[in-house]
Amino acid sequence: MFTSYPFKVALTGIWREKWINFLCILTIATGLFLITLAVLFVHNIELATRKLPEKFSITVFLEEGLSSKQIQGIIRTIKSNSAVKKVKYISKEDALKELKTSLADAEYLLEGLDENPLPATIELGLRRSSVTGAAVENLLEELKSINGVSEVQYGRKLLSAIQTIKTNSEAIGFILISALSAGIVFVCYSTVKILFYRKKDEIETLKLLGATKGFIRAPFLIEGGVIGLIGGVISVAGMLSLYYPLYQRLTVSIPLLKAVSIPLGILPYPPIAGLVIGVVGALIAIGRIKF
Amino acid sequence: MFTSYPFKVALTGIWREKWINFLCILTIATGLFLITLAVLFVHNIELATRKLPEKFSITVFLEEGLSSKQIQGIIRTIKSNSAVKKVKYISKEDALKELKTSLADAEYLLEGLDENPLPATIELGLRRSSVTGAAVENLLEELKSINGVSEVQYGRKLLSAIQTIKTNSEAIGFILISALSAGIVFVCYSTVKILFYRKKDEIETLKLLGATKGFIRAPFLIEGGVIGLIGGVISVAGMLSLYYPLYQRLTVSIPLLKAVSIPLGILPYPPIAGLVIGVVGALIAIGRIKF
Amino acid sequence: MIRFFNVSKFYDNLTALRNVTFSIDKGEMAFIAGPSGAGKSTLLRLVYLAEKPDAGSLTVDGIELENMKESEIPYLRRKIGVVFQDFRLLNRTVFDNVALALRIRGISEREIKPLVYETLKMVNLRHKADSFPSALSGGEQQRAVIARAIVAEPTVLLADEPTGNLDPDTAAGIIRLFKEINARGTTIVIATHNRELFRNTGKRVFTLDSGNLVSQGVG
Amino acid sequence: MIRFFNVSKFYDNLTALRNVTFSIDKGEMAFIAGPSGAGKSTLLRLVYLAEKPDAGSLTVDGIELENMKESEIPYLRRKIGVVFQDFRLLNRTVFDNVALALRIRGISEREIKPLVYETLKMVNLRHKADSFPSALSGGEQQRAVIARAIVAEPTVLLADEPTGNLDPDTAAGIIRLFKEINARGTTIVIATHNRELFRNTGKRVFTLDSGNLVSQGVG
Ligand SMILES: Nc1ncnc2c1ncn2[C@@H]1O[C@H](COP(=O)(O)OP(=O)(O)OP(=O)(O)O)[C@@H](O)[C@H]1O
Ligand SMILES: Nc1ncnc2c1ncn2[C@@H]1O[C@H](COP(=O)(O)OP(=O)(O)OP(=O)(O)O)[C@@H](O)[C@H]1O
Ligand SMILES: [Mg+2]
Ligand SMILES: [Mg+2]
Repeated sequence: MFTSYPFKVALTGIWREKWINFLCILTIATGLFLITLAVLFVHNIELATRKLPEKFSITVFLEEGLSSKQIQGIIRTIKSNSAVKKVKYISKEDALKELKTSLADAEYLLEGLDENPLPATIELGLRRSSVTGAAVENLLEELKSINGVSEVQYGRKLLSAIQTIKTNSEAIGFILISALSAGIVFVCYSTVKILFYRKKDEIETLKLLGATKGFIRAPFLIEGGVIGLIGGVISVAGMLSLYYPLYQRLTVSIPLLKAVSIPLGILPYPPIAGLVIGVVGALIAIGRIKF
Repeated sequence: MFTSYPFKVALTGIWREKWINFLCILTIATGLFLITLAVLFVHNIELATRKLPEKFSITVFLEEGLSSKQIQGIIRTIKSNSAVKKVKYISKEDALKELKTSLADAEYLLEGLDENPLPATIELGLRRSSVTGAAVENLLEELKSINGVSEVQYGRKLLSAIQTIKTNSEAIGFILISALSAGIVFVCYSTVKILFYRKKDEIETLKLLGATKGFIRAPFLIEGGVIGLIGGVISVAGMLSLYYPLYQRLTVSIPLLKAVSIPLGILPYPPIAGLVIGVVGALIAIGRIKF
Repeated sequence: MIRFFNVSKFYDNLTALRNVTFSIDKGEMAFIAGPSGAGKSTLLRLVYLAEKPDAGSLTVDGIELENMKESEIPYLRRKIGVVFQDFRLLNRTVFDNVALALRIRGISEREIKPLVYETLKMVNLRHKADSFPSALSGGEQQRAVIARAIVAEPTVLLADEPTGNLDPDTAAGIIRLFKEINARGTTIVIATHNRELFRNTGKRVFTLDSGNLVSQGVG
Repeated sequence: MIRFFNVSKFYDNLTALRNVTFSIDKGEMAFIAGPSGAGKSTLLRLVYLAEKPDAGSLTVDGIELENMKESEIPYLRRKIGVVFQDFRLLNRTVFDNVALALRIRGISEREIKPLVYETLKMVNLRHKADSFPSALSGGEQQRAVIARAIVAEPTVLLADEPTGNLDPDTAAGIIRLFKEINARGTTIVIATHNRELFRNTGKRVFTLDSGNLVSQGVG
C-alpha cells in the first residue's frame, strides 16, 4: 500500500522539499507541544487543588457523661457514612492539653480549675467528592440526629472559599486552554495551508490532464497527514526527552515540581491531533476543486 | 517614501495575494495574542501573590509597667523603620478581651484572676519589598535592641512558606512563558519563512537581471514587516475588543476575574514583536543570497 | 470530431475569438495558423475545457460541452492529449511526468513502464527519463510534453506550438510521429505560426487573425 | 567582448560543453546554432554567470570571470541583457517587468516611463503594458522578455531562442530590431535552432553539437 501511487508521490514530495516540510513539521510539533504543556499545567493545578477539600473538617461535640461504649457506638455510626473519610476522637483530657499548649505562658490561668470544662469532640475528614454544599448539609443533619451529639460545627466559610477557588480556577483554566488550543490549532492549520499554497499550479495541471478530484487530493492529503503525524510524534518525543533531565534538574531549585505528574494516557493524542490537522489543513488548502 | 519602488512592490504584492498573506497575518496575530494572554496570566498571578506578604506580621512584646509616654516612644521608633508598613498597639486590656473572646464558652476560666497576666504587644505589618530573610533578620535585631521590648515573635514558618511559593510560582511561570513565547515566536517565524518560500524563483530571476542584495531584499523585508506589524496590531485590537464584553460577562460567573488587570503599557509590544518577527522571518527566508 | 459554431471568447475589452465556425472531422489532422496573439491557444483551450466560450456552441466527440456535468469533465479530458504551449511539466522526473497521463487513467504500474519508455524513445528522450524538467534543455522539455500528450493514445491530440523550441530536423521528426499517430485514427489539431510545418502536407489549415477565422486552405 | 578558451561544462555524467574556444568581438552580432540539447543555452548561461565553467577560462568585456569578486557580479550582469528561453517573467504587469531592468540600474521613475513605453512599442506590445504575463499569449510573453532585455541598452545582448513563439513576420521584425540595436554598438549573441534567422545575414554562426563546437561559418 505504501508503494502505491499516491503514497509514493506524497513521500517523495516531502523528501524533495525536506527543509520547508521539516519547518512545517516543527511548527506543528511546537504547537502540539505547547498545548500538551498547557494541558499538563491545568491538570497539575487541578490535582493540587483537589487536595484542598481534605483539609476541610467537621467537629462534632459530644454530650457530657457518655460511657466509652456509647462513644465507640457514635464513632462507628459516623464512620459508616460514605461521605466520611477519617474520624479523630478528642477526649476531654486531650482537649484540655491542647488548650494548655495554645495558652502557652498563660497556662497558669487554668491552675485554679477543679473540673475539666471542655467537651469531648470528634473531628471528621470528608471524601473529596462529598465536599459540596448539599452533601455537607445532609451529613450535618444526620450527625445532629445521632444520640449523644450535642452540637456540630463546621467551617462554612472555608467550604465556600474552597468551592469558589475550585470553580474559578477550573473555569479560568478551561478558558485559557481553549483559547490556547484553538489558537495553536489554527496556527498549525494555517501553516499547512500556506505550505500547500505553492501547489496551485500543480493542481491546475492535474485537472487539465483529466485527473478526478480524488486522484488530485489523495497525495496532498497523505502528505499533509504524514507531516502532521510526524509533528505530533516529535512533540511527544520532545516532551519525554525533556521531562526526565529537566525535571531532575529543576526539582532541586523548585521543589513544588516534585508534585508534577504526566499522565501517560495523553501521549497518543498529539500524534492523532497532528494527523487530523495535517489532513484537514491540506484538504482546506486544496479547496473546492472546480473543473 | 511609501510610493518608492520597494514599498510599492511590497504593498501590491501583499494585496495581490491577499488571502494567503491574510492567513499569515492571522497566524502572527493569534501567536502574539496567545503570548499576551500568557503574560497577562502570569502578571495577574504575580499581582495576587504579591499581596500575600502583607499578611505576614511581627509581634513585639513590651515589658511590664511602661508609661504611655514610653510606649509612644517605642511606637515612634518602630514606625521610623523603613521596612515597617503599619503598626498596631494592643494594650494589656485589649489582649485580655481577645483571649476571652477566643475562649468563648470557657470564659469562666478567667473569672478568678485578680491581675491581668497578659503583656501589651505591638503588631507590625511589613512592606512588600522587605519580606526577605535578611531584611527581616535585621529588623528583628533592631526591634530587640529597643528599650522596653521584652521579646519579639514572628511567623518564621509562614515567612519561608510565602517565599517558597513566590519563588516557585515565579520560576514555573517564567519557564512556562518562556517555552510558550519561544514556541510561538518560532511558529510565527516559520510561517513567514514558508510564506516566502514560493518567492525562490522570483529571487533567482532578480539575481540574473543584475539586482544587488539590497534591491532584492528590500521589498521582501518590507512585505514581511508589514505582515508582522498588521498581525501585531490585530492581536492588540482583538485583545481590547474581547476584553470588555467578555470580562463583563465572565465576572458574573467567575468573581475572581474582577481582580484581573491589563496594564496598558504592554499594548505597544505585540506590534513591535510582529514587526521584528516579520522582518527577521523574511530575512532568514530569503537566506544568504549568492550570485 | 470538433465542431465550433459561432463561438466567441472575450477577455475584458479584448476579443480573443469572434464568431468562429468550423469543424474538424474524426481522424483528420488539421492546422490552426495565425500570427502571435491571433487566438490559436484560446481556441485550443476551449476544446480541452480550460476556458468556457462566451457565445456560440462547441461539440467534442459528439458531446455538447455547454450541457456537460462537471463530474464528466475529467473523463472528456482523458480523451484529449494536450501539448501545452507553456509545457506545464510537474516537478517530477520525465518518466513520472509521462506516466502521470497513464496513472490518471487508472492504468496499472506494470503496464505503465514499457509504455512510457517506448513513448520516450519515439521523441528521442529515453536517456532523460530520470531527469527533472529543470535539468532539461528547452527542446527536451517540449518533447517531454509531447510524450505525455501521446502516451495514453488519446482520441484527440491538441498540440499548441509543439515545435517552437525544436530544430527543423527534430521538428520534422515530431510531425512524422504525429502523422503516424493520425494514421492510427487519432484526430490531431496543431496550432502553429510555423508555416514550414504544414507546407505541402495536403492537410487543412485554418488561419486566425485577431480572433477572426480569416481563411481555410490546404497546406 | 566575449572570449571562450577551452571551456567545458559537465552535468553529472553529461558533457554539456567540451573544450569550446571562440570569441565574439565588440559590436559583433553572432549566432549560436545547433540541434536541441546541443549546449546553446548552457553556453549563454556561462556568459551571464548563471553557471560556472568546470574547465577553461571565460572573459566578458575584458573581465576574467573566474577571478571576479562576488560583489561585482550584479554590475557585470547589468552590462548584459538576456532574453531567457524560459522567459522568467515575474508576476507583475508587463510594464513593471520591463521597468524592472531600469529600476535595478537605479534609473529614476521619471525617466523609466517613457523608456519602457518606447521599448514596448518597438516589440509591438504597447497595448499589453498593464497585462499580467498569465494573460498574455506565448508570443506576447516572448516579446515582453525581449523588451526587458533591451530597455536598458546593455553592452551585450544574449538572446536564447528569441523567436521560438513568434510567427515569421514578427520574428523578422525582432531580428530587424536587433540589427538596429547592434548598429548602435551593442554586441549581440543569438542562440537559435531556426536557420531562417541567420540565412543570408552575413553574420558569423557558431554551430554546436552535443557540446562540441563543430563549425564556424557565415550565415
Ligand atoms: N487570460 C487572459 N486574459 C486576458 N487576455 C488574454 C488571456 N489569455 C489570452 N489573452 C489575450 O487573447 C489574445 C489571444 O491569445 P492567444 O494565447 O490565443 O494567442 P495565440 O494565437 O496563441 O498567440 P501566440 O502565437 O503568441 O501564442 C492575446 O491578445 C492575449 O493577450
Ligand atoms: N541543470 C542541468 N542538469 C543536468 N543536465 C542539464 C542541465 N541543464 C542542461 N542540461 C543538459 O545539458 C544539455 C545541453 O542543454 P542546453 O539547454 O544547453 O541545450 P540547448 O542547446 O539550449 O537545447 P534547446 O535548443 O533544446 O534549448 C542537455 O542535454 C540538457 O539536458
Ligand atoms: Mg499561443
Ligand atoms: Mg536552449
